[in-house]
Amino acid sequence: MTEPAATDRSTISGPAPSGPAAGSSAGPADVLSGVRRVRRRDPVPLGAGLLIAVVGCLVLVVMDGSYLGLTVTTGVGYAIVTVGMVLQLGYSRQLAFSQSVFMGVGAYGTGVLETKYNFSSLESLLAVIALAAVAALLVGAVVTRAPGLALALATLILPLFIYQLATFSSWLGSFSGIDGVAPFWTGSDYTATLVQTGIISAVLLGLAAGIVLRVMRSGIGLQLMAMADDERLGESIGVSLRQRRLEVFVLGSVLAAVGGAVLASVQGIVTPDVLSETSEITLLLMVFVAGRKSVTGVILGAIVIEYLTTSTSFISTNLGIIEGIALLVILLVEPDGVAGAIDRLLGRRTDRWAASLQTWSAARLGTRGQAAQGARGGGNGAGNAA
Amino acid sequence: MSEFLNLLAAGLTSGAIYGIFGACLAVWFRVCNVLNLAVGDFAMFGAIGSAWLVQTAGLPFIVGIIVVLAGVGLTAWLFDWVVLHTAFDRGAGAHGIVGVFFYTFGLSLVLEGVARAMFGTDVYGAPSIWSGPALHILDFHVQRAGVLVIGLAIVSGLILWAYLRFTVSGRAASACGESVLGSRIVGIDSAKFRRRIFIMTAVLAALFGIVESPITGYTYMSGPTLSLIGVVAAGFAAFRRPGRAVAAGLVIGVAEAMLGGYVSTSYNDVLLYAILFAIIIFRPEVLGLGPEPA
Amino acid sequence: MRETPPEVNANGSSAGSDQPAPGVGPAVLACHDVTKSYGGVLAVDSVSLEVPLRGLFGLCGFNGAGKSTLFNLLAGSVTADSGSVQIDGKDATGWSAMRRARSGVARTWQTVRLAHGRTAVDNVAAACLQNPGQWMLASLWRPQAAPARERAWAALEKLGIGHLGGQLVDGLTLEAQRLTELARAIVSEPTVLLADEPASGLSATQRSVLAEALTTISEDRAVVVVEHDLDMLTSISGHMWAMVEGRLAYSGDVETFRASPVHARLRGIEQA
Amino acid sequence: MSVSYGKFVAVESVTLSVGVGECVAVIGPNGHGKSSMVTAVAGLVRRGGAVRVFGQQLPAGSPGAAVRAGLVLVPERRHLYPELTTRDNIMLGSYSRTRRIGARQAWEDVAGVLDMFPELARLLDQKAGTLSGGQQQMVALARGMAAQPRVLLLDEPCLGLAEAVARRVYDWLGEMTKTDMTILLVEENPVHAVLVADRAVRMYKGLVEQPGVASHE
Repeated sequence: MTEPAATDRSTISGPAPSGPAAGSSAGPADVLSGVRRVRRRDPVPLGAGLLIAVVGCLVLVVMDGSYLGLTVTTGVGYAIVTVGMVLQLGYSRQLAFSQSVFMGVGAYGTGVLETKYNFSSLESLLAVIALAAVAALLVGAVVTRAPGLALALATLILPLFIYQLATFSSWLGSFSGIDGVAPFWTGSDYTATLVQTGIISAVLLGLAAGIVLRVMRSGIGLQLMAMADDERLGESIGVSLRQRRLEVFVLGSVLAAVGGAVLASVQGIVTPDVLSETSEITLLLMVFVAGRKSVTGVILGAIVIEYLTTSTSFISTNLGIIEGIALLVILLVEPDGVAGAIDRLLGRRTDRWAASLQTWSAARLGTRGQAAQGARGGGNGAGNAA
Repeated sequence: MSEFLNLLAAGLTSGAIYGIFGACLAVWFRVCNVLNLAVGDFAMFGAIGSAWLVQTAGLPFIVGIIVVLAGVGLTAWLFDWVVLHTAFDRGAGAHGIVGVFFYTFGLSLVLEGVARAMFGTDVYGAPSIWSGPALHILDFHVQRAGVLVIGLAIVSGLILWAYLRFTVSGRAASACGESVLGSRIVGIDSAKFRRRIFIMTAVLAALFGIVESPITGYTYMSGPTLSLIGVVAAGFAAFRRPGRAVAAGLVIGVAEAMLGGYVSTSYNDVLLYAILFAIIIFRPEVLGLGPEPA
Repeated sequence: MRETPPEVNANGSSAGSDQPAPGVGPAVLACHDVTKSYGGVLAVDSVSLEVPLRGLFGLCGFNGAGKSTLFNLLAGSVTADSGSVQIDGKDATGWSAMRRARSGVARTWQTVRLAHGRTAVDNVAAACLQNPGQWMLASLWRPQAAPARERAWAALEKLGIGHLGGQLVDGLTLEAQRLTELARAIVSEPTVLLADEPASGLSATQRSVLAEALTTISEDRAVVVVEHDLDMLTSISGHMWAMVEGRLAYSGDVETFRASPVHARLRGIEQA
Repeated sequence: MSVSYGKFVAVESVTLSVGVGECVAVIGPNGHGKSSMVTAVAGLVRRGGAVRVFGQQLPAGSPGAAVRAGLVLVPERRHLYPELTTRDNIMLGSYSRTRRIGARQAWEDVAGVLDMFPELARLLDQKAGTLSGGQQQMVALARGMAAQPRVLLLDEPCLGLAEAVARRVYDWLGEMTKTDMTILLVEENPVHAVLVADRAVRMYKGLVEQPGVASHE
């Protein structure tokens, strides 16, 4: 319905004037958004993930098995799930409510394999990843064919019956769940065990974050960006929607399962609570409040919210109110969450520098452009730059 | 025979719960294409609020009911004014599929948190409106509250159906959901319909909570489960037909009870959810969930 | 080779000519008798046309004459009720939009379609991965992004907006957004570009910049341009098609087109 | 009056007055603000400046007030209610009057509107979404007429219609110009516009250009 503007600007150099009037004499001071640094090389593989893993390990070692350490380790488990959700919900805008189900696959898978089949922690982790991948492929092959709203509704129903299946299955320990899951890395005493398991969890989190960041920054990430905004646009530039939707669903689900395995291993027990809608609600809050497009944001968000949930302060009693209001405020004010708000605040400050940055980059790129065009006689005038 | 009748009675009672929440969700979804995931929390508030006012604050039962219903209505109005108005009339904030789920989801969390802060974590049941021993009609054993529950569900389903089917206002309400621009050009105030029906369904849900809670008992966490049950019933009624949602709810309830009684109690819901899951995935267009227009 | 047979327009007068198209070589994109109806209305009514190897081709007609639907049928975002589509001589009737895009059919839309909150170069780079069907996990060791961005820069520079590549698309002028879309369309070196009203909403000066860009692009591929501005269209294209009520009412060179009754109708009052 | 979407100015301080009973066509190429202008006049988008109907100023942002003042828009692409029946669609046109005239009268008025569109009589109980494009356009016009407009805004009434159907729409419009109804017609195709309009103005780049040439006599 909206008709394109009938505006009159005679040159193509420079950014858009932000003023409403057509042809207004807008100078470079009106720059709406700053020039972003453009990557000319692919980022160092998994560098960010490595950083996260190292920081996580250091934090856990410093805490040395305190109660806070246990909370943070549990938070790390949730963070692995939410990192997957950044790719799925935030970056690719695939709204699915199935993460708690796959978290359950991970947790129950670990529990069953370790207690009933005597798998070691490593074996069971690998087996759980394979199991979750197969399950996600089967479920995803069906649900990712559905259009957006149907996918969301179908996956909203999924936790209902999976929860019922788990609670009625005596093999899965019905309501009491499975007890006696071994920690990832048993140490000499409780404290050492907790720290060591925490370190493994932090490494897994770093790995997850590294994978997700790497995918988002790759060419595939560019494709996801295009199709998330506009599926028809995605198709028209050669993106296979079905393949990408399924891959996103599977990767998100597998990371959820890994997170579930971490939770099982840290807590030593798996209960049907992990499958309940409450656990899905918690995950969604972590993602939406912290910022559904920011990997760093959701990692911190998961750990902070997990801390708030378990701490016995005023906050934990009134958690629902605080979370709910935070969610509503964020949806209304800044749909990209706290991370988005921080980004915007920083961006605003950066904009003051934008004008000078602009001139600089225009001059630099303009020169480059002219060089490139020199061979062809430079028809269209990249010389408009600067 | 008596077993069958008792299963039928139990099924109808639980089916009424499905039906009424389905109807509340469906009628509002029809008007503004947003799912009310807080509808169960309104019911919880009605039940626990009235129980608390009567048992702890010592108000007369009728006064308690009126105060709670007024409070729920006011809350709904406030939420519409602060959140929905900002989001849908002024165009601020998140939209699209996120808006379909998450605004009311936020409300649900707030209501849950408020209920916990005000009433604690105990199980509450509002006093029975119609107390007395269970009724025996032939071999048919049914609790009095159950009769009220079934009656309320059927009556409200019929009223909503008739409203949408026969009144000009009902047509206008449907038109809002069909085409916002199309409704605005003939002078229909779509925001007004959204607000009124939201408040109306909130109060209805609260009333239902008061009537039903003597049977099951509510805690502050009961809301989301009831809302999801409503989504299931509404799903079987193409998400937009409140009358059919009540009917679907009753059928679901009876089918579940029969399955539980004659086959197995373990997996009676699983089958139901699996069927709905299959419908949503394989025939989304039947439910009006086709691909969004390009 | 022959162009589409002359069609009879609604006024009953014969329009069009038998001249071969100005391009050379076989058709890279062709359709035969494609028909599409929506709710009982024929949007496109047995249209046949062939797009030769290179050159700039104009497609005109009133709103609702079926131009955009024809583009959708050619690009595969809509499937035809009947008729066939060929790409490079191969039958592509059942191909998806994705497969047609990968086979060299690029397009733009009437409205600007860019991914918001991202830079122009990212928007363009998304369209030119070396291996667009790569498995997601393979991107961990072969991310493809850097070479794609290099190509994107080159495409942007070719259209004269290389200096804007690092900016967020939301902050660009409409003209720069249109040029970014064109860059995205040509960055994968397609054989055909279908441009739907690429100059809609632009001023006369901006239109001439865009016209120049389209001409540059058409030097080594076929470009079909839908446009309401007949002055612009006739000045840049070598061959014209006109659609009236879902049918192809004219096909021939520009000179003949200027004298045709279809042209007079499209011009409206001045000639009325 | 002016209209802007964000930082884009779609209509720039347009002044246009239409006399009672006149039919004015707004012509000009796509994307130059024609539709934006009429949707703003009808109060559907935010606008600067003032709109007066019979001397009465319309409050901005209230399409309901515009309809009550007798100014009715038949929008581009019709915007019907596809899941409701033809009868419901037409009846809802009189929605802003129902409080005054009562529901029974609203239903009965449908019959009055049908006199103008006899071909809709047999389609009354069909869902509007299942009608053909031409029939849907008729329903949209009938819905507009059910509001009993004194000023009718028509936005591209023949978009996507076959020539024969478009001619029927224009025949009907020709009839309407003989009444004392005021009509503002947005049309891309000047040949169509000339058929019915008393005069035409051309919009270009968000501005109304000086009085056009059209005259059908």
